Amino acid sequence: MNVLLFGSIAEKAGVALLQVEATSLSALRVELIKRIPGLEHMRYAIAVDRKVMIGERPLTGSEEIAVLPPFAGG
Amino acid sequence: MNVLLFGSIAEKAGVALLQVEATSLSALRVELIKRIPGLEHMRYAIAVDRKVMIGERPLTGSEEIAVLPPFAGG
Amino acid sequence: MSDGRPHKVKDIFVEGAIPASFIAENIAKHATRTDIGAHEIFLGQVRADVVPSVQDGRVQAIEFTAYREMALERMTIIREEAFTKWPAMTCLHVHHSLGCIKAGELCFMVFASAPHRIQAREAVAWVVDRIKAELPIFGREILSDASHVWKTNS
Amino acid sequence: MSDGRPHKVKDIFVEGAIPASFIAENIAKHATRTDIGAHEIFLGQVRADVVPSVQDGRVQAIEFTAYREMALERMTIIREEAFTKWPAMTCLHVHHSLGCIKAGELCFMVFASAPHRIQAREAVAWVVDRIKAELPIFGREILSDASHVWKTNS
Repeated sequence: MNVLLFGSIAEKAGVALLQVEATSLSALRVELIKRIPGLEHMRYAIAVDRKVMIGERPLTGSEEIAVLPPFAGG
Repeated sequence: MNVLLFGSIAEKAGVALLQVEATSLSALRVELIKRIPGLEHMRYAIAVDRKVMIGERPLTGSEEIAVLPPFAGG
Repeated sequence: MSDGRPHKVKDIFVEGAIPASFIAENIAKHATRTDIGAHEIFLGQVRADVVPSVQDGRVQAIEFTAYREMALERMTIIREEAFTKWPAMTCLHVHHSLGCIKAGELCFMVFASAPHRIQAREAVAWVVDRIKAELPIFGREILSDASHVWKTNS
Repeated sequence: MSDGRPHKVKDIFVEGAIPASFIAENIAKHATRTDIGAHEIFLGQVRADVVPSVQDGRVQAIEFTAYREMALERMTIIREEAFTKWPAMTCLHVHHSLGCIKAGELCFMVFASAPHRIQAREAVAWVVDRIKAELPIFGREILSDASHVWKTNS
Protein backbone atom coordinates (compact mmCIF):
# COMPACT_ATOMS: atom_id res chain seq x y z
CA MET A 1 0.00 0.00 0.00
CA ASN A 2 0.98 3.62 -0.50
CA VAL A 3 1.99 5.52 2.64
CA LEU A 4 2.12 9.32 2.41
CA LEU A 5 4.77 11.06 4.51
CA PHE A 6 4.70 14.71 5.58
CA GLY A 7 6.87 17.40 7.14
CA SER A 8 9.70 16.24 9.38
CA ILE A 9 8.85 12.59 8.72
CA ALA A 10 9.17 12.96 4.94
CA GLU A 11 12.45 14.76 5.63
CA LYS A 12 13.76 11.88 7.78
CA ALA A 13 12.65 9.30 5.23
CA GLY A 14 14.04 11.29 2.32
CA VAL A 15 10.84 10.58 0.37
CA ALA A 16 7.19 11.65 0.52
CA LEU A 17 5.79 8.23 -0.45
CA LEU A 18 6.61 4.71 0.71
CA GLN A 19 5.37 1.36 -0.57
CA VAL A 20 4.66 -0.86 2.44
CA GLU A 21 3.00 -4.27 2.86
CA ALA A 22 0.98 -4.61 6.10
CA THR A 23 -2.32 -6.25 6.99
CA SER A 24 -2.86 -4.35 10.23
CA LEU A 25 -2.06 -1.00 11.79
CA SER A 26 0.37 -2.59 14.26
CA ALA A 27 2.20 -4.41 11.46
CA LEU A 28 2.35 -1.10 9.57
CA ARG A 29 3.88 0.62 12.61
CA VAL A 30 6.61 -2.03 12.84
CA GLU A 31 7.35 -1.68 9.15
CA LEU A 32 7.49 2.13 9.30
CA ILE A 33 9.99 2.08 12.17
CA LYS A 34 12.23 -0.20 10.06
CA ARG A 35 11.98 2.07 7.04
CA ILE A 36 12.16 5.58 8.56
CA PRO A 37 15.34 6.30 10.55
CA GLY A 38 14.61 7.73 14.00
CA LEU A 39 10.82 7.43 13.72
CA GLU A 40 10.66 5.65 17.10
CA HIS A 41 11.86 8.86 18.76
CA MET A 42 9.39 11.13 16.96
CA ARG A 43 5.83 12.17 17.76
CA TYR A 44 3.51 11.21 14.95
CA ALA A 45 0.00 10.01 14.15
CA ILE A 46 -1.23 7.63 11.48
CA ALA A 47 -4.25 8.59 9.40
CA VAL A 48 -6.27 5.92 7.63
CA ASP A 49 -8.56 7.30 4.93
CA ARG A 50 -7.94 10.82 6.28
CA LYS A 51 -8.86 10.02 9.87
CA VAL A 52 -6.33 9.73 12.69
CA MET A 53 -6.41 6.16 14.05
CA ILE A 54 -5.48 5.02 17.53
CA GLY A 55 -4.99 1.38 18.50
CA GLU A 56 -5.38 -1.61 16.21
CA ARG A 57 -7.36 -2.33 13.07
CA PRO A 58 -6.95 -4.55 10.02
CA LEU A 59 -5.84 -3.04 6.71
CA THR A 60 -6.96 -4.34 3.32
CA GLY A 61 -4.34 -2.49 1.30
CA SER A 62 -6.83 -0.16 -0.40
CA GLU A 63 -6.73 2.46 2.35
CA GLU A 64 -5.08 5.86 2.02
CA ILE A 65 -2.41 5.84 4.75
CA ALA A 66 -0.52 8.91 5.97
CA VAL A 67 2.12 9.45 8.65
CA LEU A 68 1.68 12.86 10.25
CA PRO A 69 4.14 14.77 12.43
CA PRO A 70 2.76 17.37 14.90
CA PHE A 71 0.47 19.96 13.32
CA ALA A 72 1.66 23.55 12.90
CA GLY A 73 -1.19 25.34 11.16
CA GLY A 74 -2.38 28.79 12.09
CA MET B 1 -23.91 76.54 34.97
CA ASN B 2 -23.77 75.07 31.46
CA VAL B 3 -25.54 71.75 30.99
CA LEU B 4 -24.73 69.81 27.83
CA LEU B 5 -27.56 67.75 26.31
CA PHE B 6 -27.14 64.84 23.93
CA GLY B 7 -29.11 62.56 21.61
CA SER B 8 -32.79 62.06 22.39
CA ILE B 9 -32.57 64.47 25.34
CA ALA B 10 -31.21 67.31 23.20
CA GLU B 11 -34.00 66.50 20.76
CA LYS B 12 -36.68 66.73 23.48
CA ALA B 13 -35.21 69.97 24.82
CA GLY B 14 -34.81 71.44 21.34
CA VAL B 15 -31.33 72.66 22.33
CA ALA B 16 -27.92 71.12 23.05
CA LEU B 17 -27.04 73.50 25.88
CA LEU B 18 -29.02 74.79 28.88
CA GLN B 19 -28.14 77.42 31.47
CA VAL B 20 -29.23 76.13 34.88
CA GLU B 21 -28.67 77.35 38.44
CA ALA B 22 -28.30 74.53 40.99
CA THR B 23 -26.11 74.01 44.06
CA SER B 24 -26.54 70.24 44.24
CA LEU B 25 -27.16 67.28 41.96
CA SER B 26 -30.69 66.79 43.36
CA ALA B 27 -31.55 70.45 42.77
CA LEU B 28 -30.18 70.09 39.24
CA ARG B 29 -32.41 67.06 38.64
CA VAL B 30 -35.49 68.99 39.73
CA GLU B 31 -34.56 71.90 37.47
CA LEU B 32 -33.90 69.64 34.46
CA ILE B 33 -37.30 67.98 34.79
CA LYS B 34 -38.92 71.44 34.73
CA ARG B 35 -36.96 72.47 31.65
CA ILE B 36 -36.97 69.33 29.49
CA PRO B 37 -40.44 68.07 28.53
CA GLY B 38 -40.92 64.35 29.24
CA LEU B 39 -37.51 63.89 30.91
CA GLU B 40 -39.14 62.20 33.90
CA HIS B 41 -40.17 59.33 31.61
CA MET B 42 -36.74 58.90 30.00
CA ARG B 43 -33.70 56.86 30.98
CA TYR B 44 -30.71 59.13 31.42
CA ALA B 45 -27.54 59.64 33.45
CA ILE B 46 -25.88 62.83 34.64
CA ALA B 47 -22.13 63.24 34.17
CA VAL B 48 -20.21 65.71 36.31
CA ASP B 49 -16.79 66.54 34.92
CA ARG B 50 -17.11 63.63 32.48
CA LYS B 51 -17.94 61.02 35.12
CA VAL B 52 -21.40 59.51 35.60
CA MET B 53 -22.65 60.44 39.08
CA ILE B 54 -25.16 58.54 41.18
CA GLY B 55 -26.81 59.95 44.29
CA GLU B 56 -26.18 63.38 45.79
CA ARG B 57 -23.28 65.81 45.74
CA PRO B 58 -22.86 69.59 45.97
CA LEU B 59 -22.16 71.60 42.82
CA THR B 60 -20.05 74.78 42.76
CA GLY B 61 -21.15 75.93 39.31
CA SER B 62 -17.74 75.40 37.71
CA GLU B 63 -18.39 71.75 36.84
CA GLU B 64 -18.97 70.46 33.33
CA ILE B 65 -22.45 68.90 33.50
CA ALA B 66 -23.94 66.62 30.84
CA VAL B 67 -27.27 64.80 30.55
CA LEU B 68 -26.78 61.49 28.75
CA PRO B 69 -29.43 59.24 27.22
CA PRO B 70 -28.67 55.50 26.83
CA PHE B 71 -25.43 54.77 24.98
CA ALA B 72 -25.52 53.31 21.50
CA GLY B 73 -21.88 53.02 20.44
CA GLY B 74 -20.44 50.04 18.60
CA MET C 1 2.89 51.43 15.95
CA SER C 2 4.10 53.53 18.90
CA ASP C 3 0.79 55.38 18.74
CA GLY C 4 -0.87 52.11 19.75
CA ARG C 5 0.59 52.35 23.27
CA PRO C 6 -1.39 53.80 26.18
CA HIS C 7 -0.97 57.07 28.09
CA LYS C 8 -2.04 59.73 25.63
CA VAL C 9 -5.56 60.70 24.65
CA LYS C 10 -6.11 59.51 21.11
CA ASP C 11 -9.02 60.59 18.97
CA ILE C 12 -10.97 57.46 18.09
CA PHE C 13 -13.62 59.29 16.08
CA VAL C 14 -13.78 59.43 12.31
CA GLU C 15 -16.32 61.33 10.26
CA GLY C 16 -18.40 58.94 8.13
CA ALA C 17 -18.11 55.19 7.55
CA ILE C 18 -14.86 53.27 8.06
CA PRO C 19 -13.66 52.14 4.60
CA ALA C 20 -12.41 48.55 4.22
CA SER C 21 -9.24 50.00 2.67
CA PHE C 22 -8.52 51.83 5.94
CA ILE C 23 -8.58 48.50 7.79
CA ALA C 24 -6.26 46.98 5.19
CA GLU C 25 -3.79 49.84 5.65
CA ASN C 26 -3.96 49.35 9.40
CA ILE C 27 -3.21 45.62 9.00
CA ALA C 28 -0.37 46.24 6.54
CA LYS C 29 1.39 48.66 8.93
CA HIS C 30 2.00 45.80 11.36
CA ALA C 31 4.22 43.83 8.97
CA THR C 32 7.33 45.47 10.45
CA ARG C 33 6.43 44.26 13.93
CA THR C 34 7.75 40.71 13.70
CA ASP C 35 7.04 40.04 17.39
CA ILE C 36 3.33 39.93 16.50
CA GLY C 37 1.81 36.50 15.92
CA ALA C 38 -1.90 37.30 16.11
CA HIS C 39 -4.30 40.06 15.14
CA GLU C 40 -7.90 40.08 16.31
CA ILE C 41 -10.26 42.57 14.67
CA PHE C 42 -13.85 43.38 15.56
CA LEU C 43 -15.92 45.38 13.08
CA GLY C 44 -19.38 46.78 13.70
CA GLN C 45 -21.62 47.13 10.65
CA VAL C 46 -24.94 49.02 10.55
CA ARG C 47 -27.80 46.51 10.35
CA ALA C 48 -31.02 47.19 8.42
CA ASP C 49 -33.09 46.12 11.41
CA VAL C 50 -36.86 46.04 11.31
CA VAL C 51 -38.34 48.44 13.88
CA PRO C 52 -41.62 46.80 14.94
CA SER C 53 -43.06 49.96 16.52
CA VAL C 54 -43.09 51.74 13.14
CA GLN C 55 -45.11 50.41 10.20
CA ASP C 56 -42.74 49.12 7.50
CA GLY C 57 -40.00 50.61 9.66
CA ARG C 58 -36.53 49.50 8.61
CA VAL C 59 -33.23 51.11 9.55
CA GLN C 60 -31.66 52.87 6.56
CA ALA C 61 -28.80 54.51 8.45
CA ILE C 62 -27.63 55.48 11.91
CA GLU C 63 -26.55 59.02 12.68
CA PHE C 64 -23.94 58.85 15.43
CA THR C 65 -23.11 61.70 17.79
CA ALA C 66 -20.93 61.65 20.89
CA TYR C 67 -19.97 63.56 23.98
CA ARG C 68 -16.46 63.61 22.58
CA GLU C 69 -14.45 64.80 25.58
CA MET C 70 -15.97 62.26 27.96
CA ALA C 71 -15.77 59.46 25.36
CA LEU C 72 -12.06 60.09 24.79
CA GLU C 73 -11.38 60.25 28.55
CA ARG C 74 -13.20 56.94 29.11
CA MET C 75 -11.41 55.40 26.13
CA THR C 76 -8.02 56.41 27.52
CA ILE C 77 -8.87 54.69 30.82
CA ILE C 78 -10.15 51.56 29.05
CA ARG C 79 -6.99 51.45 26.91
CA GLU C 80 -4.72 51.74 29.96
CA GLU C 81 -6.65 49.04 31.78
CA ALA C 82 -6.40 46.79 28.72
CA PHE C 83 -2.61 47.15 28.57
CA THR C 84 -2.46 46.38 32.31
CA LYS C 85 -4.59 43.26 31.89
CA TRP C 86 -2.75 42.07 28.76
CA PRO C 87 0.80 43.44 29.12
CA ALA C 88 2.01 41.34 26.19
CA MET C 89 -0.41 43.10 23.85
CA THR C 90 1.60 44.90 21.17
CA CYS C 91 -0.97 47.47 20.10
CA LEU C 92 -4.62 48.40 20.24
CA HIS C 93 -6.43 50.53 17.67
CA VAL C 94 -9.99 51.80 18.09
CA HIS C 95 -12.11 53.80 15.67
CA HIS C 96 -15.75 54.82 15.81
CA SER C 97 -17.74 56.69 13.20
CA LEU C 98 -19.65 59.92 13.72
CA GLY C 99 -22.26 61.23 11.32
CA CYS C 100 -24.61 59.31 9.09
CA ILE C 101 -23.61 55.69 8.43
CA LYS C 102 -25.76 53.71 6.00
CA ALA C 103 -26.87 50.10 6.52
CA GLY C 104 -24.08 47.79 5.33
CA GLU C 105 -21.34 50.30 6.16
CA LEU C 106 -18.79 49.89 8.96
CA CYS C 107 -19.02 52.18 11.99
CA PHE C 108 -16.71 50.59 14.59
CA MET C 109 -13.33 48.88 14.68
CA VAL C 110 -11.34 47.39 17.58
CA PHE C 111 -8.02 45.90 16.48
CA ALA C 112 -5.57 44.26 18.90
CA SER C 113 -2.25 42.61 18.09
CA ALA C 114 -0.16 40.38 20.33
CA PRO C 115 2.48 37.66 20.18
CA HIS C 116 -0.19 34.99 20.85
CA ARG C 117 -3.84 34.71 19.96
CA ILE C 118 -5.34 34.45 23.46
CA GLN C 119 -4.17 37.94 24.47
CA ALA C 120 -5.50 39.58 21.29
CA ARG C 121 -8.78 37.66 21.43
CA GLU C 122 -9.51 38.41 25.08
CA ALA C 123 -8.49 42.06 24.78
CA VAL C 124 -10.76 42.72 21.78
CA ALA C 125 -13.78 41.10 23.43
CA TRP C 126 -13.22 43.05 26.64
CA VAL C 127 -12.57 46.39 24.94
CA VAL C 128 -15.62 46.06 22.63
CA ASP C 129 -17.89 45.31 25.59
CA ARG C 130 -16.47 48.19 27.66
CA ILE C 131 -16.87 50.68 24.81
CA LYS C 132 -20.48 49.69 24.18
CA ALA C 133 -21.29 50.04 27.88
CA GLU C 134 -19.29 53.12 28.82
CA LEU C 135 -18.68 55.51 25.93
CA PRO C 136 -21.27 58.30 25.58
CA ILE C 137 -22.07 57.68 21.92
CA PHE C 138 -25.63 58.15 20.68
CA GLY C 139 -27.33 56.70 17.62
CA ARG C 140 -30.34 58.03 15.76
CA GLU C 141 -31.74 55.28 13.55
CA ILE C 142 -33.18 56.76 10.35
CA LEU C 143 -36.06 54.65 9.05
CA SER C 144 -37.42 54.07 5.54
CA ASP C 145 -40.23 56.61 6.06
CA ALA C 146 -37.69 59.27 7.22
CA SER C 147 -38.91 58.99 10.81
CA HIS C 148 -36.37 57.98 13.42
CA VAL C 149 -35.91 56.06 16.66
CA TRP C 150 -33.03 56.26 19.14
CA LYS C 151 -30.75 53.21 19.35
CA THR C 152 -30.00 51.81 22.81
CA ASN C 153 -27.32 49.25 23.63
CA SER C 154 -28.97 46.57 25.73
CA MET D 1 -21.64 35.28 0.28
CA SER D 2 -23.47 32.06 -0.58
CA ASP D 3 -20.06 30.39 -0.78
CA GLY D 4 -19.69 31.07 2.95
CA ARG D 5 -22.37 28.49 3.74
CA PRO D 6 -21.49 24.94 4.75
CA HIS D 7 -21.90 21.65 2.85
CA LYS D 8 -19.36 21.86 0.06
CA VAL D 9 -15.63 21.27 0.30
CA LYS D 10 -13.97 24.65 -0.15
CA ASP D 11 -10.27 25.08 -0.77
CA ILE D 12 -8.91 27.12 2.12
CA PHE D 13 -5.32 27.08 0.85
CA VAL D 14 -3.62 29.97 -0.90
CA GLU D 15 -0.09 29.96 -2.29
CA GLY D 16 2.06 32.53 -0.51
CA ALA D 17 1.21 35.17 2.07
CA ILE D 18 -2.31 36.60 2.49
CA PRO D 19 -2.20 40.25 1.33
CA ALA D 20 -3.95 42.87 3.50
CA SER D 21 -5.81 43.98 0.35
CA PHE D 22 -7.37 40.52 0.10
CA ILE D 23 -8.80 40.93 3.60
CA ALA D 24 -10.15 44.37 2.67
CA GLU D 25 -11.88 42.93 -0.41
CA ASN D 26 -13.37 40.21 1.76
CA ILE D 27 -14.70 42.80 4.23
CA ALA D 28 -16.09 45.03 1.46
CA LYS D 29 -18.06 42.14 -0.09
CA HIS D 30 -20.24 41.99 3.03
CA ALA D 31 -21.67 45.51 2.58
CA THR D 32 -24.66 44.10 0.68
CA ARG D 33 -25.55 41.84 3.61
CA THR D 34 -27.42 44.33 5.76
CA ASP D 35 -28.48 41.62 8.23
CA ILE D 36 -24.85 41.56 9.43
CA GLY D 37 -24.03 43.62 12.52
CA ALA D 38 -20.65 42.18 13.50
CA HIS D 39 -17.51 40.84 11.85
CA GLU D 40 -14.80 39.10 13.83
CA ILE D 41 -11.48 38.45 12.08
CA PHE D 42 -8.48 36.49 13.31
CA LEU D 43 -5.20 36.86 11.44
CA GLY D 44 -2.08 34.80 12.03
CA GLN D 45 1.24 36.53 11.30
CA VAL D 46 4.63 34.79 11.11
CA ARG D 47 6.69 35.73 14.19
CA ALA D 48 10.48 36.17 14.10
CA ASP D 49 10.86 33.94 17.15
CA VAL D 50 14.21 33.24 18.72
CA VAL D 51 15.02 29.51 18.57
CA PRO D 52 17.12 28.86 21.69
CA SER D 53 18.45 25.50 20.51
CA VAL D 54 20.26 27.16 17.58
CA GLN D 55 22.98 29.78 18.13
CA ASP D 56 21.68 33.18 16.97
CA GLY D 57 18.71 31.25 15.63
CA ARG D 58 15.81 33.46 14.64
CA VAL D 59 12.86 32.55 12.42
CA GLN D 60 13.09 34.26 9.02
CA ALA D 61 10.16 32.48 7.43
CA ILE D 62 7.92 29.44 7.73
CA GLU D 63 7.44 27.06 4.83
CA PHE D 64 3.97 25.55 5.14
CA THR D 65 2.92 22.25 3.62
CA ALA D 66 -0.28 20.30 4.16
CA TYR D 67 -1.96 16.98 3.66
CA ARG D 68 -4.49 18.86 1.55
CA GLU D 69 -7.21 16.25 1.13
CA MET D 70 -7.41 15.46 4.84
CA ALA D 71 -7.16 19.14 5.80
CA LEU D 72 -10.08 20.07 3.52
CA GLU D 73 -12.17 17.16 4.80
CA ARG D 74 -11.54 18.18 8.42
CA MET D 75 -12.26 21.82 7.58
CA THR D 76 -15.60 20.90 6.01
CA ILE D 77 -16.58 19.08 9.20
CA ILE D 78 -15.43 21.98 11.40
CA ARG D 79 -17.37 24.43 9.22
CA GLU D 80 -20.56 22.37 9.43
CA GLU D 81 -20.22 22.03 13.20
CA ALA D 82 -19.68 25.79 13.50
CA PHE D 83 -22.90 26.55 11.58
CA THR D 84 -24.73 24.04 13.80
CA LYS D 85 -23.37 25.66 16.98
CA TRP D 86 -23.98 29.24 15.76
CA PRO D 87 -26.97 28.97 13.38
CA ALA D 88 -27.32 32.76 13.24
CA MET D 89 -23.82 33.08 11.77
CA THR D 90 -24.11 34.63 8.31
CA CYS D 91 -20.83 33.45 6.83
CA LEU D 92 -17.45 31.99 7.66
CA HIS D 93 -14.32 32.42 5.57
CA VAL D 94 -11.05 30.57 6.20
CA HIS D 95 -7.73 30.88 4.39
CA HIS D 96 -4.33 29.38 5.15
CA SER D 97 -1.09 29.94 3.29
CA LEU D 98 1.11 27.27 1.76
CA GLY D 99 4.71 27.82 0.70
CA CYS D 100 7.26 30.18 2.19
CA ILE D 101 5.83 32.99 4.33
CA LYS D 102 8.30 35.56 5.69
CA ALA D 103 8.25 36.95 9.24
CA GLY D 104 5.73 39.81 9.38
CA GLU D 105 3.54 38.33 6.65
CA LEU D 106 0.04 36.93 7.19
CA CYS D 107 -0.47 33.17 6.86
CA PHE D 108 -3.94 32.53 8.33
CA MET D 109 -7.36 34.17 8.34
CA VAL D 110 -10.63 33.17 10.02
CA PHE D 111 -13.46 35.62 9.34
CA ALA D 112 -16.99 35.19 10.73
CA SER D 113 -19.96 37.52 10.31
CA ALA D 114 -23.23 37.47 12.24
CA PRO D 115 -26.10 39.72 13.26
CA HIS D 116 -24.60 40.10 16.76
CA ARG D 117 -21.07 40.15 18.09
CA ILE D 118 -21.24 37.19 20.47
CA GLN D 119 -21.91 34.69 17.69
CA ALA D 120 -19.08 35.97 15.49
CA ARG D 121 -16.65 36.21 18.42
CA GLU D 122 -17.33 32.73 19.76
CA ALA D 123 -17.29 31.12 16.33
CA VAL D 124 -13.91 32.61 15.37
CA ALA D 125 -12.27 31.55 18.66
CA TRP D 126 -13.65 28.04 18.33
CA VAL D 127 -12.77 27.63 14.63
CA VAL D 128 -9.21 28.97 15.10
CA ASP D 129 -8.58 26.54 17.96
CA ARG D 130 -10.03 23.59 16.04
CA ILE D 131 -7.96 24.34 12.93
CA LYS D 132 -4.73 24.59 14.92
CA ALA D 133 -5.44 21.28 16.66
CA GLU D 134 -6.90 19.22 13.82
CA LEU D 135 -5.72 20.30 10.38
CA PRO D 136 -2.66 18.42 9.08
CA ILE D 137 -0.59 21.49 8.23
CA PHE D 138 3.19 21.41 8.76
CA GLY D 139 5.61 24.28 9.22
CA ARG D 140 9.34 24.34 8.56
CA GLU D 141 10.84 27.35 10.31
CA ILE D 142 13.75 28.73 8.28
CA LEU D 143 16.37 30.32 10.55
CA SER D 144 18.87 33.13 9.98
CA ASP D 145 21.71 30.65 9.34
CA ALA D 146 19.59 28.80 6.73
CA SER D 147 19.13 25.83 9.05
CA HIS D 148 15.59 24.89 10.02
CA VAL D 149 13.43 23.51 12.81
CA TRP D 150 9.92 22.08 12.61
CA LYS D 151 7.15 24.14 14.17
CA THR D 152 4.74 22.37 16.54
CA ASN D 153 1.46 23.74 17.86
CA SER D 154 1.47 23.22 21.59
